[in-house]
Amino acid sequence: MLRLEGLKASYGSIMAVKGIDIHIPEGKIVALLGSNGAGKTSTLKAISGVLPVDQGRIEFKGESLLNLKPEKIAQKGIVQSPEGRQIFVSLTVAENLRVGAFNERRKDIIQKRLKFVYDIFPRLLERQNQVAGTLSGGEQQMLAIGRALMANPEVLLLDEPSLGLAPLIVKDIFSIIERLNQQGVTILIVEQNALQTLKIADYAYVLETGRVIMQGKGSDLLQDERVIEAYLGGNKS
Amino acid sequence: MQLLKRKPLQYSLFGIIAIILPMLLNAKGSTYTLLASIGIISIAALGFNILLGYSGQISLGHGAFMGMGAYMSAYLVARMELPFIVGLVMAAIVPLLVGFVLGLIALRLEGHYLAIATLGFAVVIEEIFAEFSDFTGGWSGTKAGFPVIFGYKFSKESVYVLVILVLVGLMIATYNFMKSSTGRALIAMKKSEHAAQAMGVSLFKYKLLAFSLSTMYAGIAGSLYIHFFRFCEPKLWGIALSLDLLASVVIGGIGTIGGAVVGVAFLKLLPTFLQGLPILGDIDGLAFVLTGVSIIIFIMFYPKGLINIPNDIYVRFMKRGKEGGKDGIRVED
Amino acid sequence: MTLFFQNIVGGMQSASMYGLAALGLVLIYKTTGVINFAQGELGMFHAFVAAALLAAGVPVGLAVLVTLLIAGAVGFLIEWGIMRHAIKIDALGKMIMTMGLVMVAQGLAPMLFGNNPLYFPKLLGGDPIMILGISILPNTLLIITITLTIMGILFYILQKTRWGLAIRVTAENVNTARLMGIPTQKVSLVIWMMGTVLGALAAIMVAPLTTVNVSMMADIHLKSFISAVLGGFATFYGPVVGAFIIGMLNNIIGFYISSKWATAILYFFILIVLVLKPTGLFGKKFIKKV
Amino acid sequence: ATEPTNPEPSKSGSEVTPTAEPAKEEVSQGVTDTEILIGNSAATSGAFAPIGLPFIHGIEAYLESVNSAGGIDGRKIKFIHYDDEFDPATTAQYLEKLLYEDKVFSIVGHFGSPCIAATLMDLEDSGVPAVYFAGGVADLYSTDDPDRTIYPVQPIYSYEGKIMSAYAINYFKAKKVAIIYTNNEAGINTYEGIKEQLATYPDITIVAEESVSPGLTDATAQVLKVKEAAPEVLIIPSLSAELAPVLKTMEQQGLIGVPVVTTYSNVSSVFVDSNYNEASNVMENLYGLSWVDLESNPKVWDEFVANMTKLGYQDELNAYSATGWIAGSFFTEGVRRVADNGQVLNFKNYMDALESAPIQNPFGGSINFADGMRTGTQQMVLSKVDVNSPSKWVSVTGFFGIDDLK
Amino acid sequence: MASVLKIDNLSISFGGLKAVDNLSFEIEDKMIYGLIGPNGAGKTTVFNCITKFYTPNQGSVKFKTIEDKVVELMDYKVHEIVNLGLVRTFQNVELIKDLSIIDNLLIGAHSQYKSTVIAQAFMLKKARNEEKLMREKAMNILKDLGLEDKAEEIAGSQPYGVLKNVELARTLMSDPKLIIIDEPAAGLNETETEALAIMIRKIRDTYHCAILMVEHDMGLVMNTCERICAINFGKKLAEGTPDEIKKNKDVQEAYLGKEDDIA
Ligand SMILES: Nc1ncnc2c1ncn2[C@@H]1O[C@H](COP(=O)(O)OP(=O)(O)OP(=O)(O)O)[C@@H](O)[C@H]1O
Ligand SMILES: Nc1ncnc2c1ncn2[C@@H]1O[C@H](COP(=O)(O)OP(=O)(O)OP(=O)(O)O)[C@@H](O)[C@H]1O
Ligand SMILES: [Mg+2]
Ligand SMILES: [Mg+2]
Repeated sequence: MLRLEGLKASYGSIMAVKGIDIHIPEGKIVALLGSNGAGKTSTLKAISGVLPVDQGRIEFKGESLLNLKPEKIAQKGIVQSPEGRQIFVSLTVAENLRVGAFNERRKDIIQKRLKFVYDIFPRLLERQNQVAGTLSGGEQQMLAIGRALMANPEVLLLDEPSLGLAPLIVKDIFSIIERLNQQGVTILIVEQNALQTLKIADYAYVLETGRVIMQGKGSDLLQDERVIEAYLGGNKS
Repeated sequence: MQLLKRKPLQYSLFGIIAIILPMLLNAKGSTYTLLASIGIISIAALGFNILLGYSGQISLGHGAFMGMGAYMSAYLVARMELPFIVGLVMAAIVPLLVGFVLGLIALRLEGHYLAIATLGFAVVIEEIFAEFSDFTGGWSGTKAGFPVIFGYKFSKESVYVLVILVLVGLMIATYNFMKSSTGRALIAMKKSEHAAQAMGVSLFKYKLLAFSLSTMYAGIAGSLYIHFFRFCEPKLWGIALSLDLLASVVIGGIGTIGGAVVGVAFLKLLPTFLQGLPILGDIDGLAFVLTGVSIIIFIMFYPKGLINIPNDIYVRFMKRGKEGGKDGIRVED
Repeated sequence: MTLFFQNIVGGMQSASMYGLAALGLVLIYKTTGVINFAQGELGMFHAFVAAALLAAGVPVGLAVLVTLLIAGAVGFLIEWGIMRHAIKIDALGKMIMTMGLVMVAQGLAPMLFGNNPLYFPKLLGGDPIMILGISILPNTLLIITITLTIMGILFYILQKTRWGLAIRVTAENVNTARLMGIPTQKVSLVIWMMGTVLGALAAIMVAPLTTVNVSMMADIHLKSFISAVLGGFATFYGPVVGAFIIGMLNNIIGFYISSKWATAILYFFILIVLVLKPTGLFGKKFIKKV
Repeated sequence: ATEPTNPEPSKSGSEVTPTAEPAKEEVSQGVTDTEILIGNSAATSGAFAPIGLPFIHGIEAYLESVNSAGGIDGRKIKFIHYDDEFDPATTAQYLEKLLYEDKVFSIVGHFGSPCIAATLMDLEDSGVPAVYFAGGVADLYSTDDPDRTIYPVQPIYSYEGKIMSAYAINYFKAKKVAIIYTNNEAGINTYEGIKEQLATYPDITIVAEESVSPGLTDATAQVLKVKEAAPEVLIIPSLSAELAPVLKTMEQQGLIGVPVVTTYSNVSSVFVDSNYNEASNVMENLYGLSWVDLESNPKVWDEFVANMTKLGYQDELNAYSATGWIAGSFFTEGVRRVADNGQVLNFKNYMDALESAPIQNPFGGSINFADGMRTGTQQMVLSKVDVNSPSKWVSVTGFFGIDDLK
Repeated sequence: MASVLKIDNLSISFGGLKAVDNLSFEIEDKMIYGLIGPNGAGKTTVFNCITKFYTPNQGSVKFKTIEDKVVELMDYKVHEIVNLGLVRTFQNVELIKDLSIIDNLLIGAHSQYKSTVIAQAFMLKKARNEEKLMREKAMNILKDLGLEDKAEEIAGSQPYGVLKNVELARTLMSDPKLIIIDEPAAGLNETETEALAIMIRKIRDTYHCAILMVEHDMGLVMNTCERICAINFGKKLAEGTPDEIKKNKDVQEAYLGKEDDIA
């Protein structure tokens, strides 16, 4: 479905992604792990077209995404819930969600998606007319995910979706991701919560300073000594 | 070489070159006039940069403060026959006090709201300059002579030297306190008001400080202006001058000390340069259009300010050197 | 009392033009964060276009239409040729770039259209209508109607339509807006075109009150900026209300207090209002949550 | 008024300081066997371009007429011009350049009141004669200093104001006068002249004095005030940018039928062309002073048009280019007289020549610089709008000064 | 007062929403105290009330200052709080990205500078010495936290984890009695979170200050906090030791989920 080959991308003189190959098969959940500054977010940014690619290829259904504007990529169905939430702080919750479905004109479809999002995050329904900037941290995170869902993505890019969420909701989030996946959405997820992520991921890549240092089935990596030591902490079951 | 990395030394060196070079080259009188006017406006721009570059506020009324300094100085020196030094000091203090009071009132405002409030102030002041002709000469203008300090009568060239000395002195002083806790507080305030407050920075106090300091610089510049050009009238201190200060600072490099000077020099020299171009310069009005075009182009290519050109060249050719701050704010330069 | 209202009505005409220019200003500001300093001078340039067309024998209506089309094209060029490539430049830098545009417009106008002031007529002729002893020109009514209509349309577009949402979102965070599939470049292209057209329209309506000359828009532009600040940049009705306050107050002060000090008093009044309402009459201050 | 505390002349380029009286009869700076170099600094871009450019072009056109006829005494006149964008600091810089680096023989057509005022001291210090000032600064006209090298031609603001009053009282026989003036340097200075003169007449009342701010578009308050006061004559010494909206507001508010007197700079066909349609009723009663009479000198006018056209400035046949032409002619007259006397062309002889006899303005009237007289134009004619005449104005009086109008 | 912070009946509402509702708790000297609760429970709002970014509708917040004086925080302005010895970090790191890390620390010491603008402009001896002292202090703190080799790096170029630590280091510049930190582990992986836990304990032990922390990472909370207060809808749900909280049914239901899910 989505394939990155030899991808290199940089911020000015700082190279953040140093040639990675990643394959995201249709209908699967692929995870990107790695410590701070490994280049995970940069990879997502490159896919979405906000970080210019120096070298390499990004293909979606066999078609190159390079040189496409971010909005075009989003319109193709590759939608991101970005790092740092990036919600529109001066708009209301409902408006934020409406933006997510910008390219959908039919009112009934929008309503259906809205209902879907409100079902997942009842808190957003409660706050639909609150200005988004005044939401609590976790509420903002819900909004960011909800907004991405409103686009009805084919490929959903999630950058640390569980960040700032309460434990109960975190559990929910992972089950929602699985549910979405079962409905046919392909998912690329970046997470610090390696344990939970690997549990649901079909396949995972581990990045380190812009390179892939390990990859494998989610369940395999969960057993890998090095992964346990580096990302799951010493005392993990 | 290492020594040259120290900014105050760089500024001093700049000052020495600015003074010596015209002498060595046996510069013409008009060159001195040009350089002096760059130097004088630079002083005001330096102050303006404290306000805009370090505390993030826009004023469209700084021309009026420069005028206040000029009239104050002209009145005290030319009319009351007090020593020039007294005029210069009062030209610094009076705008500072007025700026302080205006700041007390207006600093609740931000962005273009503050810009318009200060603009309104400037319009009222211009009206007052025009009306109180006993003090300002009204529309007939006011006159003053070259300064006299301890019996030494300045000539055009020596006023220029004085201008450069004041400019360099202020550059160094500005650098020093921008590097100190005050400067860091201002920068913190510009970047994140919340963090600044949580660290104990009183927003109001520091906004007021930046505002009144910058009006003081404007006042000093005004005093030097009147004692170099020896004439001024109310129109001079209007919105055009304030906009020039704003443009200079942005073009030269926001939040940099050298940028203020570079920006002013750029805006002053550009028309002269373009008018002097063969053929193009002879077409009526074209130089003016090209000045506009150049401003657009230079900002496009040097959004962080012309002051960064040497650094950029250095980076390009040496393939090293640090990238500047991400959005153009650097404490140095 | 008649005189009082006559002053008010007189002020409404200019006020509408401040308002119209302010709408263009606010529109561009809301989407791009840029205060377009060239708003007035671009308008002036287009007034020259209209006057030149008229002088060349084009009928008034057609001249206006063609001019507005040209204004749209100029807006397109500014966005497409300049602003689009200035993504890395902050709003302040762009503001200075528009100051460069001022010089271009001011320099080009006399080069292309000569140094003489030109004539352009009212859009609507006709003798003053008397209402309760107050005389109003049909043209004044037309101008007021145009301004209020455009204000209403803009308000509707911004608050009620999908594209309005796109505009607001672009204004807030271009990069995220693009991530959400919003064609922000198209948005800002359209906005610059609309803004420039509004400026041109304002200038075309100013022309018959004075002449078409290089400095015809200087005062209007300044007043439109002040109107926007007085009314607050947050809404579209704010600036128009601000414009009407300024236009009318200017005459009331001029008539009842002093025409000499009218400007100073007006500014002083605005200073006071701003101190009491730091984001303008209808402004909202957005508080960032920590 | 304030006086300079330090009359020290500039020392810059002291070795090249031009001397007013060379020991032997040598030519002064800027003069060679084949050329006389003159120059000025004037705003020819930005908001002042519409005034500055035609003015400069008028000077060029006149000099072209002289040069193409072989120049004077074998010398052609070369004119250089710098664009100071109306910034006095830049004017100062260019003036210095002209005086000490380009070494011009004369500054001709120094431009813009604030720019003139800011550089007048430098100019006087230099000893270089300066002919024609495009601005009405009062300092140009002091008569207490006979050695002055300053030769103003255009009328002074306050003097023009006085003539306006004199005409208002004598021609219109008005007892009730209203004034609308622009709140800027030119406006206030003229306004003061108007008031000063009106005060000399018994039983005249000023029924309204209103001010408009530069660049306005609406003068309702001012016009209604004046309308209320019902004056017999209305004096508006504003430039076209302010006069136009005032007249149009008058039309709108029905203040019609009161004669309006305005300044000479509006007396041009361009002003009428660009405004008549929107204010025809008011403009039927619009009078303007002028110190040139383009109509009654068809020969001069034709020559002016021919030379302007030759240089490609045919679109700029307006009051500003005409004054440029006059500036050129006043300067050249001095050179001619020196040549006619067979004298060496230096500052002293040139200034003596200028002062030797009144100088004729090609478009009518004359100015006498004798004995330190520095009064600029003293006699002005009253014209009235007439859309049927080619220049859109016809004169309704002859040339009169204040004393003639007593 | 044995405790360093005592909150009584604190309430604030936004429109109709009671974000904090009659909340009371207190923190003893040198204690690491956790404030937990579901998203939107009002934790950040409590922080904002304590540090005066918000003005509560009612309630009192007593604080024992550096000089062991008990003051009512409601009487102070935002920027004065830090002088009393109470300093915070932010949920979204608020560092000055363009400045070096050490400069960011020096901003943290802002309230301790005593020399005037004039002294600073002319680099008088007093100002120079003061600056030198502060730099030394900042270096020491960076050393304590293992960040000394990053001192001159520009903050913006550093990874998130480092920035989190820098923000902590910055709080120490003001000699705090109480540091309040909002979600310090957000965005950190589990290994990094463990390092953070060590860091927090070390700060408490080295600098003898109390720490009030909001955090959703239960591993961190349960391992470091000595006492925990759980809130929901702005009201207190339970208070006690980590074990007590873990076992509390209300807390489990509202926030934690079943006990075996808790790490
Ligand atoms: N805007 C930027 N400008 C310059 N460098 C950047 C920028 N954003 C990220 N970097 C650098 O690029 C590298 C990769 O960053 P990236 O954000 O992709 O990491 P990450 O794996 O997402 O880390 P985290 O877990 O902290 O989110 C880091 O070294 C970072 O410092
Ligand atoms: N300024 C405000 N205006 C309106 N509602 C607000 C405002 N600030 C906070 N709220 C609401 O108050 C509630 C409490 O918010 P708070 O930020 O304190 O939650 P929190 O406990 O920190 O949650 P999280 O763990 O998600 O960060 C939230 O529902 C939020 O939407
Ligand atoms: Mg990341
Ligand atoms: Mg929170």
